[in-house]
Amino acid sequence: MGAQRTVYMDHSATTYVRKEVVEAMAPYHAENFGNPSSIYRIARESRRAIDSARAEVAKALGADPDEIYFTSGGSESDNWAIKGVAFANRKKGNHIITSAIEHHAVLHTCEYLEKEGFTVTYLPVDQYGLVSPADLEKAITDKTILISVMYANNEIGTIEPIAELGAIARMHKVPFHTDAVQAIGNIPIDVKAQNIDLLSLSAHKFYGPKGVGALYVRKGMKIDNLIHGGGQERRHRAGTENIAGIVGLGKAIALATADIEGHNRRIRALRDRLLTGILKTIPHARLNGHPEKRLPGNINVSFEFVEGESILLWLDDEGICASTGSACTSGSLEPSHVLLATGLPVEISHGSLRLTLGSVNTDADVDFVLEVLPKVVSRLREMSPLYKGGKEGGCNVQ
Amino acid sequence: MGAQRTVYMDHSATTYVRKEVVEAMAPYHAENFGNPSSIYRIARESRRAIDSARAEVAKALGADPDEIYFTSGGSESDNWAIKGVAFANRKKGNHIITSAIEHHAVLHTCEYLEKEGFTVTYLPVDQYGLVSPADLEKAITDKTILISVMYANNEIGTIEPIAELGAIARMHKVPFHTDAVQAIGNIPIDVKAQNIDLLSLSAHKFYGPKGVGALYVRKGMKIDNLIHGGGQERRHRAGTENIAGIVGLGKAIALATADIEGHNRRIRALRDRLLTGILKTIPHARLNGHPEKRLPGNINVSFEFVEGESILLWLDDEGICASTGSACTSGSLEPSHVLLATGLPVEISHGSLRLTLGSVNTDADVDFVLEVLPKVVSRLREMSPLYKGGKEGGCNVQ
Amino acid sequence: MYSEKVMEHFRNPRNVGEIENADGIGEVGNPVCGDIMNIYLKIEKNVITDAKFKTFGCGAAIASSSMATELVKGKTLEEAWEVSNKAVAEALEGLPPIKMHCSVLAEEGIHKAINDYRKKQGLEPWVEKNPHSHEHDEGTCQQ
Amino acid sequence: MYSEKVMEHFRNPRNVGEIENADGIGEVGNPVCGDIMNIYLKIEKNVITDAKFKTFGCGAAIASSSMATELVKGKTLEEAWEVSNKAVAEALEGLPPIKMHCSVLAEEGIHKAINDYRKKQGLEPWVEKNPHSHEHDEGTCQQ
Ligand SMILES: Cc1ncc(COP(=O)(O)O)c(C=O)c1O
Ligand SMILES: Cc1ncc(COP(=O)(O)O)c(C=O)c1O
Repeated sequence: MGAQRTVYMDHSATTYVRKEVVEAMAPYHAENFGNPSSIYRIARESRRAIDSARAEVAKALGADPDEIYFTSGGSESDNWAIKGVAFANRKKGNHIITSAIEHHAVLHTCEYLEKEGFTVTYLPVDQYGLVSPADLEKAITDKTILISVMYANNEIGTIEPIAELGAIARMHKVPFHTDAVQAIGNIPIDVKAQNIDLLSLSAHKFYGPKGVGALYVRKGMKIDNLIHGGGQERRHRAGTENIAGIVGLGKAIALATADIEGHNRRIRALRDRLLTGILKTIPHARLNGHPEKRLPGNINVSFEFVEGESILLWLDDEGICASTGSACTSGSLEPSHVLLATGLPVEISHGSLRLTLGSVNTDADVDFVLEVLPKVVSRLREMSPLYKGGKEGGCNVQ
Repeated sequence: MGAQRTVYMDHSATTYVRKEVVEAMAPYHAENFGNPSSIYRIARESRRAIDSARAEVAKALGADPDEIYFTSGGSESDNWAIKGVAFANRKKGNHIITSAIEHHAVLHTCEYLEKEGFTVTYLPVDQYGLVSPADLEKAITDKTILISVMYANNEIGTIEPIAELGAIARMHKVPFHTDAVQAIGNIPIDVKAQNIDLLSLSAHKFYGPKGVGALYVRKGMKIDNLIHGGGQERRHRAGTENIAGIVGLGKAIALATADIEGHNRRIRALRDRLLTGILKTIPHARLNGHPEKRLPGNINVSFEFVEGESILLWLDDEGICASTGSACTSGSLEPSHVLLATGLPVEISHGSLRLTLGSVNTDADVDFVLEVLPKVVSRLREMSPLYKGGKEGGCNVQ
Repeated sequence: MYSEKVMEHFRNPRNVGEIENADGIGEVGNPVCGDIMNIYLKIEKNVITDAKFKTFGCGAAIASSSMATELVKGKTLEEAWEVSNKAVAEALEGLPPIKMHCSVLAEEGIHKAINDYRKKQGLEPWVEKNPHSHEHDEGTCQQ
Repeated sequence: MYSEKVMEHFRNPRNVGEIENADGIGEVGNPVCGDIMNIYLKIEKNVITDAKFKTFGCGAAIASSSMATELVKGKTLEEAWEVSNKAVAEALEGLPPIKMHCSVLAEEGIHKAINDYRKKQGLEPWVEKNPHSHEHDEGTCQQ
């Protein structure tokens, strides 16, 4: 078949590295490659580059540079925040609160801790994917040592009431972590104003390189190391620094947070036109997530009577890159835990499609998807035993 | 001052990324950036790139591709191997054996496990830094669940008798890990023939990028995950893959292992001339590590009556990049645990210098160091209260 | 992830549709698990003269339905019964391990349609020789 | 990591050497810790007319010795006693936190040399006002 064009609408899975970032990284491969722990000139240059990237990250979050630790990405940051705080505070208590719709980097870490003797409360969400501050407040006990609620959901795009949740956590003096991997560059963040104690981010979600991220840790937090060894990152994260990656992260976050509103306005306009078009031309389609409190580029729709992977394969044939469920679990048969948590019936959740728009997308892209997608869905419905011209629901067959 | 030239002799701290590797990585920043967990064309291209890098690593080690897991570097690999095996086998026993001269990524991980209830035996080394197989055999108990001995030491370059140690571990059915971060590209490795169950490596030590490494885990090993989350790396290491880094690692290991003997011959010739020159022109200098069983590029010498950092600063002024102790601990005041373990007196270990030669070095570099270094040492000795024209040792002052 | 053959059958599935007054119908799968196959057979003198399907499912499920219906057309019921999930997967030039259950579903659909026919004829249904782990029963979708 | 001033004093240390028949000598530090400073003072009419040093140690140790000897030259003993480690570090335009102990060593060396002189004169040694944590005693090198 071979697609004539490529329409990339999977920016929540990962982004390309933008030109300015590739250029900023370039000198750190073959030239300024010195190990920043060393004493000589090229090593001091590496140290300076890392310091200035750290300052950029701090500025983007409203944090102090010495509250920023570089990691290998969002997953490591999540693991470190959760295991680090849990193990360091084990004497105080063994109770952790999180939500049912976290990324697996949080959920599977919590499940691991359950095996290690911790108790975890998974807060429910409403039909839009929102965690309720009242639920959080009720869940806190005197054994609670950590609260972790994501800033914005990677599948349905719902933005959580982080400042409110943070205020409750602070009031109860419980450390509050947020996985902001999907939020950076889309939402202005101020860790101090929002009472955030720990925050995870990953460069490849905002036009930076893969394999590098950061964890913000408010001064005074008690947290164990996850990766022990050399004295890097002020003795809190061992390993020779990924200088090129860190420089790329610094540049990318500076660019991504320079004009969040302008960026959002453009993306949101495209997104809204695409969404309206889909819901208008394709029957039995519904939007997942919150109608307003959602990431500007995120669309998550369910099409009854068809299965998501088949949609993706057809879209791929036309050059459209999209995903179903979360990128990490596609290829698995399990329906999305996020959609299920919002109360969507299992059988409908199998037919969900996520389109996440970003910098590269244009009006022409939107037109193209609106041309292709309805055909794909109706073609698949024609061969679906659940579809009887739309008169019968898919849920009660058999 | 401003150096006219740069002579980089700190290849054990890190290497520049070689041209072919930078080029191999280039398409994976802005073009082939797809998340390999996704289904569409550019994502499948990422998947293919990772598969072929994995095959290169496997080939370099004599392993199967599905025994190779990509990580963020040597420190993560060491942490994962040691904690992962320890926690997964806790029911069998709580005893770990390692050596006194491991990298901090191993030592500090072991110390952390001691706090978690494990018992660790730190095998001593002889004056050359060699671990004795007989000592290992004696240390094994029916509670021993892991043996970890490094392949080659990062400070003094000593190469351990890995095949023998591995055979003993296998005989006692204890998993055997080796930190081969300094060995790859310098020593031909065959994990099957050498009875290695787990092996850590890091790309930036063999002309690959920083922030990416691998752990080899023999099929059938029981090991917990270190970073939980998405299903990447066959569910054993979560996190969106650092594709550019992984491609760079694959290319770098293929190049580094293509002609180990040829590479070594050249480096060793330079190294030997430099070493002979140093020992001939500078009195009160001694070689640390083993005279023959050492990494081809490694020189570690102690100069009595002077302190290492001062030497480094002067060398830096002349454009010579070198280190003292290990790169990770320079800047700290603690004398090298490796040198102390070989029985070197503390006061002499403060005056040690590591020069590690690599691809970039030339005969002219050797000449230059031989011109500069004796002057630096004698200048520092002139202001040292310990130096009385060399008639008195530094150890018994006060 | 899929072979060219799978993609070819996914893009151009053979035998899509229903057969009116089919002689045997097999409905397998479960919407909760994300795949349902309905197999329709036309049978004349113990030979499958036509086969059609309707499938809700992933690429592998659609390709497996397409291939399975192709494979049984023209075969006697005894021959068709022997068309295993392996045969379907092989004809598709392989399926990813995680997708092998789709070929199992296709085999089960054919078997169910044949037994539906036999029952309508007043014959004993044949018994599965190698019963699969029936991962699609009872709404559990374990692999 | 070091300021330009530190590097300048490291590269061109002032007052290197010993003073024959020095009036006061202060030997501080410990080779086990990686730094030893010997301070030599020439004292005339309660004024330090010359100061020299010999140091085994890192860049900061050498620069601190150089700066400290510079600072006390020409001062009365009372004034010289007041030259604190902070003053040395400030004159060097700062030291990395991990290297502050080098300036402490320099202060201690001066104090010890002054008291050596006082003892030789039959005077009471002065008492340290702000005793430092004496990290260099007894072979422990804790920061
Ligand atoms: C022997 C040894 N092990 C582990 C490491 C850690 O590797 P990395 O810095 O890539 O995490 C190093 C180098 O720093 C090393 O030399
Ligand atoms: C919300 C969220 N958290 C964590 C992660 C993990 O980040 P990474 O893949 O960089 O490890 C992701 C993306 O994969 C994400 O979307």
